[in-house]
Amino acid sequence: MSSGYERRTKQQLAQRVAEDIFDGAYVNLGIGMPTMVANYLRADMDVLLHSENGLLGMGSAPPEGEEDYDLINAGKQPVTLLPGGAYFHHADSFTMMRGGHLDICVLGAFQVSATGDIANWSTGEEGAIPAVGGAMDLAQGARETWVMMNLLTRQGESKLVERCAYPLTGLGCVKRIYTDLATLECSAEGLRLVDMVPGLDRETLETLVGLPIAAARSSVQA
Amino acid sequence: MSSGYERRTKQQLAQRVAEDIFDGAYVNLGIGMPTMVANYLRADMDVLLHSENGLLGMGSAPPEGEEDYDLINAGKQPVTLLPGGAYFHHADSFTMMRGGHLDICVLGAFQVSATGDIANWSTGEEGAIPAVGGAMDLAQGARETWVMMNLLTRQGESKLVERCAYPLTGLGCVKRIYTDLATLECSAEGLRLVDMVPGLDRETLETLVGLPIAAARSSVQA
Amino acid sequence: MINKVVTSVAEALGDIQDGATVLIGGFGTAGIPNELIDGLIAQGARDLTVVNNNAGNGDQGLAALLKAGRVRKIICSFPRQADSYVFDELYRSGKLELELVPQGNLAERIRAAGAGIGAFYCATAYGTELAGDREVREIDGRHYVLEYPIKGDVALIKAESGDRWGNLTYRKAARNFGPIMATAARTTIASVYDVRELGEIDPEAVVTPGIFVQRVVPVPRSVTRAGGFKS
Amino acid sequence: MINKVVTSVAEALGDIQDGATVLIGGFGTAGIPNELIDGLIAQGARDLTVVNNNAGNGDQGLAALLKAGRVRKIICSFPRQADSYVFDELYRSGKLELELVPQGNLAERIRAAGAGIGAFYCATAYGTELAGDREVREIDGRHYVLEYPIKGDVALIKAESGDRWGNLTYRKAARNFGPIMATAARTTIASVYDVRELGEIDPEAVVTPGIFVQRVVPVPRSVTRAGGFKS
Repeated sequence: MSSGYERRTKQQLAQRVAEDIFDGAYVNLGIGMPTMVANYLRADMDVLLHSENGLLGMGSAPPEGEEDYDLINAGKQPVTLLPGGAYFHHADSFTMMRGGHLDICVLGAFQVSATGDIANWSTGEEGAIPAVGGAMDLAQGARETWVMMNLLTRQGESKLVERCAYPLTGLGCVKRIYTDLATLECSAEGLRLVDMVPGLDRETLETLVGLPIAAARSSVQA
Repeated sequence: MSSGYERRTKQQLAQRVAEDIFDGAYVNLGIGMPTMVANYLRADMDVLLHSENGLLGMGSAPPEGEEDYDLINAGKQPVTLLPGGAYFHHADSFTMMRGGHLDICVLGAFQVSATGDIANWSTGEEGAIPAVGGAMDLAQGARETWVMMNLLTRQGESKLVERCAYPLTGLGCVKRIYTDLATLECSAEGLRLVDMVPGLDRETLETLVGLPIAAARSSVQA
Repeated sequence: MINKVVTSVAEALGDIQDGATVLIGGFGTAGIPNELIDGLIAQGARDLTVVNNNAGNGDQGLAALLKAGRVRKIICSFPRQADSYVFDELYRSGKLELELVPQGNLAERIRAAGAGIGAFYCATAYGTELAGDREVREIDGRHYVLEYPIKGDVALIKAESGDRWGNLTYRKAARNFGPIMATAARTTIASVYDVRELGEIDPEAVVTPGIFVQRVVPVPRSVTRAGGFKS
Repeated sequence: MINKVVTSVAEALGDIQDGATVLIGGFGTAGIPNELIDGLIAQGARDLTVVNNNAGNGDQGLAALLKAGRVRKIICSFPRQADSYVFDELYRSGKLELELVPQGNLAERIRAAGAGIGAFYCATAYGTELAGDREVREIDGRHYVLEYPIKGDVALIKAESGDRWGNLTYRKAARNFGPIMATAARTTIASVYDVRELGEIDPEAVVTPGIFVQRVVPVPRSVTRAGGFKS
């Protein structure tokens, strides 16, 4: 499907998300691909990572052999705590998430609608074991919910849709969508372009997505 | 009004209440007369005193000159903290009070009804400055709410009534009433005697109160 | 870099607007952010709604703010004190609106604002005049009253130690409303006696994690003094 | 004298009844009260409702309790794990009822039970199938779903240190559900690695005050091990 443009790699996508995170931000990175964003945060900035299981000021993974399984992230992987970090219980942790205290959460998704609905917790498959964790709390609770995903499924279908077919995680709560091909904003008025990979144009992107996409607010080159 | 009996002094009344507090009890003693109960708790028992402003394991007043005004009780008087005590914030403190974790609270009252309604926060006087504090939380929240008061007003009227005339603090929440003349239980079925001062009989007590009082469950001497 | 430490009270309070709802910590003598209240008097914002457990005593602090005519409404549980004469006079003359709230409802409503709770049912005040015309519901055989959150534009609280990320600890019963008010305001300003380096506050003993605090103002240490409280 | 320290797990768990609702702490590898879960398996109570963030993994602990057929229903937020095969099979064969609850609702419903809240409105899950047929209300332009408390007959939690009055501290992210579950159960049983003398735990750093804890069981220290968690 690639013609004159190349997809962002996972690393490039993580880096693209990291670029938009401001100094001093309180951020929750969801399980899976969003976790990679931590690797691209600028060292001269203080970005405070929150983990739903009771950590603020989460640091990177410990060196091999120094894992402490009492100090894990939401994905149950060993992490560290920065000086200035804190431990707290689950009700306090979800107070941070649900009370509008996190500046940004970054979530993976199966589908996102043009108006910001998100589906990321269940494919609705018969017999599948369901699991929701903190996804619904984050989607509704953070000041800005960002989604990070490939724009198309392996079958080439757009994951950006007019209306989610999968069970919803939250309604109208996604502000930005970072994908391998483009970055977009969603709102009650629909999609707006933020940037694209070089060689891609808005008309081609609209064709891939199957939805109208307003031009970026000011001239943005990718 | 006294004939063949004598009223309990404040000290005797405080001692009478203290007698019924069991080893290991978590207790909140309200502002005013109930505070005196602390002086009569048996030294060989662990009774843990709670103060609404964030203390558990409250000790006695500090020696003169050693007051710390960051360590006060609900009546704003300096206190101490026992080894094994803890500090916590207001939401946690009221979780203890409202979530049924206190075994006993002892409150003063203007009036108590035979069915356990209590009025202790306002006389309803025109122009009076109202103040409620934690009284309503305690009355509703403790496992057992006890009232400690003189049975009669200075004018000789019973403070134990069929129906409170003063603004209510809580409905049907008082279990026991400790007074200068008698100890009584209240319930949906009305009053029942627990004990009386020597020389007083149930008929005289009923006359003073103006309400039927069932005999004590087993023979009790005062 | 996150540095929430500001060098002066005036700088910390500069942007408080007329009409703001200001949550002010403290219970009795303990935890009153005196320097911040004095700063608010100097700052000049008017038409304030103040949320505090009490309503000031003597001529200082909150009482002085009331006396200066800067408060439109006070939400509190226990305005009456032996020396609450400033409040008493304003209230009796109808110059100050009072919303009297049972103390546990005050605490829980503040926490609810911080935790994103839309409203909650609690048993306190059921059947009393303080339930007013609030919605009542029976749940599992018990009666409850519906209560709404109390959000602040600003919270002024007193802590013991803080760091540049805004982590706070408190001292004894001076903790009281501080930690929950910190969660409930858009801008939380904490006075501290000690500014610590990052990591000097034990992460197991942080009471208010920095996410709830926007500004930390060091003030000279002073001993908490007896107030005019009598019951 | 209050002495909540009991010498054996068996003694601590002796009175758990068939049909009980058991809150079990832990998130991932951290904070799982393994000794107490093993004790519950040995104790024999049946027809249990278990509240936990997960639904067991591998063959040990909660998974073993499920495998022994002792659990009727599980209330949790994230049952699916790389090695949650015991749960998966019981669930698929209809032998285990699942109430799937968003994690924040789980935490807040447990806290509500401890705090005497009858019910509360929260925004999480609004418009999703996990809101089910719950009551919905619009407050200040936002939609909320009505949620009820989750009370336990028993809570089994893992702490780090405790004293004979039941005061507890935790270790790092092993704190998770422990402090709120302690408030929400009639009988809270905590395993600890260290029994401290009264006063040895700093009163400013007590995480769970003893009023919320009925029994403290010392267990030999063991290092928390990696689990089979994969996302």
